[in-house]
Amino acid sequence: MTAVGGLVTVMTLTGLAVVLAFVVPQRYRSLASGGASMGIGIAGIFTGIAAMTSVPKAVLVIPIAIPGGLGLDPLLLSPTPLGGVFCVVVGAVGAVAALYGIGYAHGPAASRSGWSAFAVFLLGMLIVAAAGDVVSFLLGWETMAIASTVLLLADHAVRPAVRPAAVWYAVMTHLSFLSLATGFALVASTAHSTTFTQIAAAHITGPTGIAAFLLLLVGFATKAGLVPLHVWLPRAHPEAPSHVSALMSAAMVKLGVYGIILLTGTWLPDVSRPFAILVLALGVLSGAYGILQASITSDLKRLLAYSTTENVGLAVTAVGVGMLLSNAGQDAVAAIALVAALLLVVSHAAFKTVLFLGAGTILHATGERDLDRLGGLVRSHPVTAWTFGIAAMGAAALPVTSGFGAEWTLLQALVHGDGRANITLALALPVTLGLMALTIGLGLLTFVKAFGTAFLARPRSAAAATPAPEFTSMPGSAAMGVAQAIGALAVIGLGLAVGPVATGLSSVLGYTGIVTSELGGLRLVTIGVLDPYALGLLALGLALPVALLVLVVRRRVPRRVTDLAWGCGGARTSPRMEYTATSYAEPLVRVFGEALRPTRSLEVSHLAEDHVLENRVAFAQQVTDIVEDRWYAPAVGWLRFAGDQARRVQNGSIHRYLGFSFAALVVVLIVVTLP
Amino acid sequence: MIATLLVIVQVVVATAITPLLLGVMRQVRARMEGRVGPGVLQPYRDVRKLLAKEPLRADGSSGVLIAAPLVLLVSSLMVVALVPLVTTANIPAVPNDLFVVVSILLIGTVALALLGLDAGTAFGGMGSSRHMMIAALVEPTVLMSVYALSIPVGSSTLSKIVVARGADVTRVVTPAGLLAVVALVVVVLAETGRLPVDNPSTHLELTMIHESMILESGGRDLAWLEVGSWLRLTALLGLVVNLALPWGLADSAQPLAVLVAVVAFIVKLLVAGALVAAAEVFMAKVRLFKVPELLAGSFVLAFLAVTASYLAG
Amino acid sequence: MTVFLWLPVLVPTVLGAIIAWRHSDAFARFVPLVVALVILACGIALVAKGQVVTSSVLRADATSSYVLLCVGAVAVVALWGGLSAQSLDVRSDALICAFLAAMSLAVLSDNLGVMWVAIEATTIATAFLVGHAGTRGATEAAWKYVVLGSVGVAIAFLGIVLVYASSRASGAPTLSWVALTSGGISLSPHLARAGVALAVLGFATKAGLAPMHSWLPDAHSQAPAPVSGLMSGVLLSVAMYAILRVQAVGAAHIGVGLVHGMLLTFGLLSLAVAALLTLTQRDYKRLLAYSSIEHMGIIALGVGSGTSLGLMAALLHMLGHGVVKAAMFVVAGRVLNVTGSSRIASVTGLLKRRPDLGWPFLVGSAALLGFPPFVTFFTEVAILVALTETGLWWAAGAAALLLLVTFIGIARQVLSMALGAPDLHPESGDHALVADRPSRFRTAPVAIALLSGAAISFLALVFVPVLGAAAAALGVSR
Amino acid sequence: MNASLTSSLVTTAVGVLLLTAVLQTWRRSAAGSVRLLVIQGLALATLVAALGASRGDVQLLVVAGVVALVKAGLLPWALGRTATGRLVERDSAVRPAIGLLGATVLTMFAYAVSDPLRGGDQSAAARAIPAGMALVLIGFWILLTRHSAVSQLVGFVVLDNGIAMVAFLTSDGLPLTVELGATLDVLLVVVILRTLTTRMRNTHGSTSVDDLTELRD
Repeated sequence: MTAVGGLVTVMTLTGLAVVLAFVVPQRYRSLASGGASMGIGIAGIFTGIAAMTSVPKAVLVIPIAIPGGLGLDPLLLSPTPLGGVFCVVVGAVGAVAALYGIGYAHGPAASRSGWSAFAVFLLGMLIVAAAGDVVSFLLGWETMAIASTVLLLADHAVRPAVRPAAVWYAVMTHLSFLSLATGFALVASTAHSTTFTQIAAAHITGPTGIAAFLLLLVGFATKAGLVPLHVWLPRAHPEAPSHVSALMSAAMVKLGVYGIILLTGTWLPDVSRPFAILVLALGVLSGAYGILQASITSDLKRLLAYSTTENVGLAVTAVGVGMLLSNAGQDAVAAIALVAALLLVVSHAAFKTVLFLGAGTILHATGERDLDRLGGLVRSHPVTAWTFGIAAMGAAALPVTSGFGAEWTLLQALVHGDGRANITLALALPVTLGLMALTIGLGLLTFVKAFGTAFLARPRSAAAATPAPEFTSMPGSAAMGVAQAIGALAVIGLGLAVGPVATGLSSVLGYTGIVTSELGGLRLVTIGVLDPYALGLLALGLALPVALLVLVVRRRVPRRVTDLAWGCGGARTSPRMEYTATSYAEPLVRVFGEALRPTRSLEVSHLAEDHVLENRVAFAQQVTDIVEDRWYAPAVGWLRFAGDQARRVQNGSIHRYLGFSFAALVVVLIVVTLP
Repeated sequence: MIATLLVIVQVVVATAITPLLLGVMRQVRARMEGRVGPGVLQPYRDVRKLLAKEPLRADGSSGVLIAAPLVLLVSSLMVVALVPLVTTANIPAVPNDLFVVVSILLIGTVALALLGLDAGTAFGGMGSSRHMMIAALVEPTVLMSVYALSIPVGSSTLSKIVVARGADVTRVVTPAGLLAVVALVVVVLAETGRLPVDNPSTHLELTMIHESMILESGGRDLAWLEVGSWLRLTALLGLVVNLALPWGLADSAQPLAVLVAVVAFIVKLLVAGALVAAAEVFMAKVRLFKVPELLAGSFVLAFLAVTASYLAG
Repeated sequence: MTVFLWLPVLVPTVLGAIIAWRHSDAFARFVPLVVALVILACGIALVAKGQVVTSSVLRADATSSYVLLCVGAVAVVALWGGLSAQSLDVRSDALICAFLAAMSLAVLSDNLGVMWVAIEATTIATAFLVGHAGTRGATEAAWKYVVLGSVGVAIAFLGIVLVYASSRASGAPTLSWVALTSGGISLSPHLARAGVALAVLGFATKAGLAPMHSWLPDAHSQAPAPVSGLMSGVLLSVAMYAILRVQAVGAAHIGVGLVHGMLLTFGLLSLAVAALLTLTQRDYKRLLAYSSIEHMGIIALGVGSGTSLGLMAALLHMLGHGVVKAAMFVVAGRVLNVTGSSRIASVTGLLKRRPDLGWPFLVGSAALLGFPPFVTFFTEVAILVALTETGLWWAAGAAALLLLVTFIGIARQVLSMALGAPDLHPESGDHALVADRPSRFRTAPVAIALLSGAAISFLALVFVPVLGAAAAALGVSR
Repeated sequence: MNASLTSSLVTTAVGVLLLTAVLQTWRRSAAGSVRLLVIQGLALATLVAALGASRGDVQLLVVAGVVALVKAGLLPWALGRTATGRLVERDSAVRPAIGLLGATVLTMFAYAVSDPLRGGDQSAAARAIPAGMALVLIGFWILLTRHSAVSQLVGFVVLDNGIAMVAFLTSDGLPLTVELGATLDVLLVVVILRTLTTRMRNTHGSTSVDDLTELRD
């Protein structure tokens, strides 16, 4: 399949999915439309692979109603190899999410509009990844914005929180669009063309270039959910249906990274050079801040949303490191950093899909996404527990999952950057490494907490104690499990195949310093080797004697099951005695109190007859997003104030209105008489 | 092949010596506190006793109860195999890359933390939470200090670092090298649950970290946990010792060299263990929320080591 | 061909006169729609013909044919959608006919004076339509509309007088647009400058550009839905068309700097007014009115950019905005019918309670906010590009910022109306909610409008030559 | 008719127009303003007639007749019917002194901005252009400062008289069709506003535009 054929297939299937969503009766709608959506995803994968491998550039031209040749050319879809990577990511995530959705989607998410929007959402993302010019890029960008907003609205009638989430999401998305549109307008009018090849060929510099760079960076950073533009993520992801959250988090935000890579590497490389530190800082701070917020939240989907900020932050960190190193002339290491960025993108797509799907299953089974009210699901939901666990390992970057290989590559790039002759590098690299290490450490804690409190221990609420079964006789029930399993296999598979994957990605970027080692591992020439298979063999070799020992001992001393845990004498009392997700994070809230600024309240009410004896002590602690409180809340207040003040303009007095016209007349008369 | 052989020797020696190390440390401490002490071989007897005892499994706990101790044990064995203790040779496909070693250590950490959460007891959760917090906060120091050590060598492979330090004495005493090693010592104490971060011999529930996570384990489960944790101590302490005194390690399979290396390692390790134990006598466990200060301090040391390597090197 | 020139003016006049005279209700209801269809057909015919057609004072070139098509299309949507059970009375139907006739005349006349008369006639025709409800609010709105509109248009008249006076210098004074823009005539520069500026200022009042916009929210919110749709969808555009004509005169004699500067200023001011006043808006019909101000501001910016790209995008935006806005007013009118209140706070859960109203409302809002695949998306991008192309990056930046604020306002209000559980306001008469189920015949125009708002974007084969010719007719070529 | 007579007639008419406009800013009662409007209309008609006579332009003389009929007859009559109906409201937003001062300033402003418009033409007609502009601005001023609906109408008519004056002085009026159309439009606007005034009295109980503040944000 050529890339053009793939794109045409994608569009056809999108149309089919929409039509099916409208004509197929409710009972089979998810199957029909979801199946077509899977087809879109698979076609997207093929498109991407074709784009990554095909030498002649595929071009699909779609005319629009505004005449071309005036600085606004017709829509041009011509995926580059790099765009192909993102096509594959979007397609794969989309296919898995659609498969899951066949079983999961219910209520409004399975309505006509729900499935239509899902298909259109996929189409929009693929258009972005395949766009060859400004207008089609923006077209895809806004298509995915509107479609994802519709999807986000699914549960609006059930949960009032959906509306503010949707407003935040829509506004931040529009901020992203408008800054992109303005930035692109600047670039396009300087290059006298809207096609990306012409823009790249124009070698734009100067103040226009800087302004365009900053605008585009803001646009992409917003979509990528980087701090301080991340505020929509922790609101939108929890409220969307889970397969949609997966799609948003694992695929959509990646397009922000795609944009940043294109911006710094292809469109405005000369301008972005001095801003390497800015990009790096955005990435590093997003990583640390995102994971810190994730580690202390107890809402599972909010946790995953903040973790998305973290992971995208790491990918952008890699881009920033690559820029810095390339500025310093260390191109070989810079290439490794950029490959690490792509690896991080791919691996995050894999594990975050599974995590959100797992969260969806939990939500489906218990109606809860608050970790403080979950627990013990490993017994009723083994498949979800396994897949979620594997994905959590990926998120925590433990060997030999996908996340591990990616972060290892980035760390290698960091420590092999030579800061001896370059004061910027000498300071930036260690700081980056330190914050990144903190990020990794907190990530570990976060996912231990998420997995441990959701799946292990005892149920902390009635809903968690009696969850809906994992598999039912409903058609499509198996689809959820299969989708999660495919995702989990991908997490492991990407970890094991890190060599070929990294080699493929580096060839996309045109680098040669990364090869596949003899055993199929990843070799960074002159730097080091990471061989998951050999590591696995070593582990097996060491596990073998242990296993033998276990077998011997087990035969001699059998295990006894008791109905009581010890717990230092605290026998099986109420599950309220258990550590919850909130208590798990309590030490962190204390340690990072300065950065998190939790609000605490302590209410003590005394007995009526004796004011010394306490009747009831209520303690409440809340951690809000400090960026939101400090930056966004005042902005919202200011806007509201401005809106209120502006109402004076329209106060109903006809004299005031006439006064406006009169003033305009006087001004125009004066202007006219001026020479 | 030779390298593999050497690694096997290293694993066997280290595993065999580990209970002795603990025994020595406890005995030193007992004597300095004026107690008789159980003797240096007590840990061997403990392990044997635990293996013979019946393990319990509380209703409601999951497979983690059984799997986690084994995962900890295997991960610790892997660390022992990867870190240059007796030999600087390593299996070509699995170089003892620092980042790989750290992430394998983390697998053990995670296994322990999940074990703590598994039974759903208050103390298990508490221990798990604190354990993970310390692990998270230690992470920057670990990576930073070895980053500092890797800069002069241009590689994050531990054996290369040790070899390079051994080849050039001046490297050992550079400010950067010293700062990094001191930082690493703090890290090791935190990672292995020694004073002043955790008290391995405490029985006060509220101060426990490591102990509270393994409360529900008994019999062989507990044996795996104990051995696994001890092996971590051996590996990390051995690594620090070899970084500080990078001599005597075998890089070939000559029987004499290997013998010398084994003896040198045992001596260095036991002495270091005794020193740590002696130091612990004079120390109190710090409050949990003072631990971050300690770790921040060690992070600063490591950071200075890095910048010193760049700017002064 | 000249028949297509006369039909749009004569048919509404004659039919309007007939129904005003006969007072027969059954017949009258459908007359405005028939008239609209005639105008649309003539517009299509003229556009398809693609040549300049002249007859007496009437003249259709590419620009006027295109705008006539816009008038017809929007009128069809608004009037078809407005054929509700609570139809307007016969007098109103006659006035709508007069209104359409006046707009057709304004678009098709070659003479600036006649154009002015026709535009002033639109005020006269719509005055009682705005005040139709007879309530305090309606009377107030009508008063403000007529006073502010007439004063504004009077200023435009002054401008036209001055332009006419300036043409005396050439010996044969004329108001013919063709004569004024042809190279053969010379205008005295000072008078022409003042005349053009005042004419633009005056017509800008009618086009709803800030700071002369004040009548617009009142009038649009008080008029019956189809009339609001017509006013918002095309009356503003017709006024903008007048500005385009005057601008072309200016371009031919005194340069474009003054007019473009005015349009940029008005455009940005309009965006600012719309942005700030949508933020705390409490009435959804006013919200739509402010959105019209916003879109006229965008069009003004497109024209003010001075590039052919900007001009074509502005022309296309007129059509896209007009059709969608007419549909939106129709929907808003139905919402008002079923809820009995135009307060945003009193409408919730529209998607659940009345999906047949909620979805069009949401989709239409998306179109107004400039989401693809609606044509507004492409035109807004094109106008931003056009602005930066001529170095007006500051205007592009300010416009983007103001568009964001407008987005915040509109998105918040629209979502608060559309979303939510259906039973939040049980007291607000649920019986009314099921009473008015419009037939498929009356929901069709909204769907058609929204679909065509999207389809226009990709009808390159149709619109590229038309827009090119329209821009060329205004003297702006590639 | 000789040139000097034309010139003096034109000058006198212009003077009368300006004077009545200024007086209108001074008068408090709407009824008085309407009476002044009759004088203004007659002056305008005189001006047109003088111009027409001097050029021997019959068409212009017809226009003069129409102007006299509409501006001095129909419009004041339509306004007066409303004005006489129980209308003795104090309706100026500013004190008469300020109103007069404003008119003075606007007249000066009109002269300042109109001067370049003349482009060096020194004829009596051309020199009268600023007066026309002044009338426009004063009309606007009346609209701005008056509370009663009728006074606002008066302001609108003054403004329109100003425009007509500029039209006649600069170019002997517009083409007849346009001129008639424009006159008709203005007449209709005034009729509509008068109807609205009646309706306003019914709905609001007064004809003060200050009561029209229900529609606001």
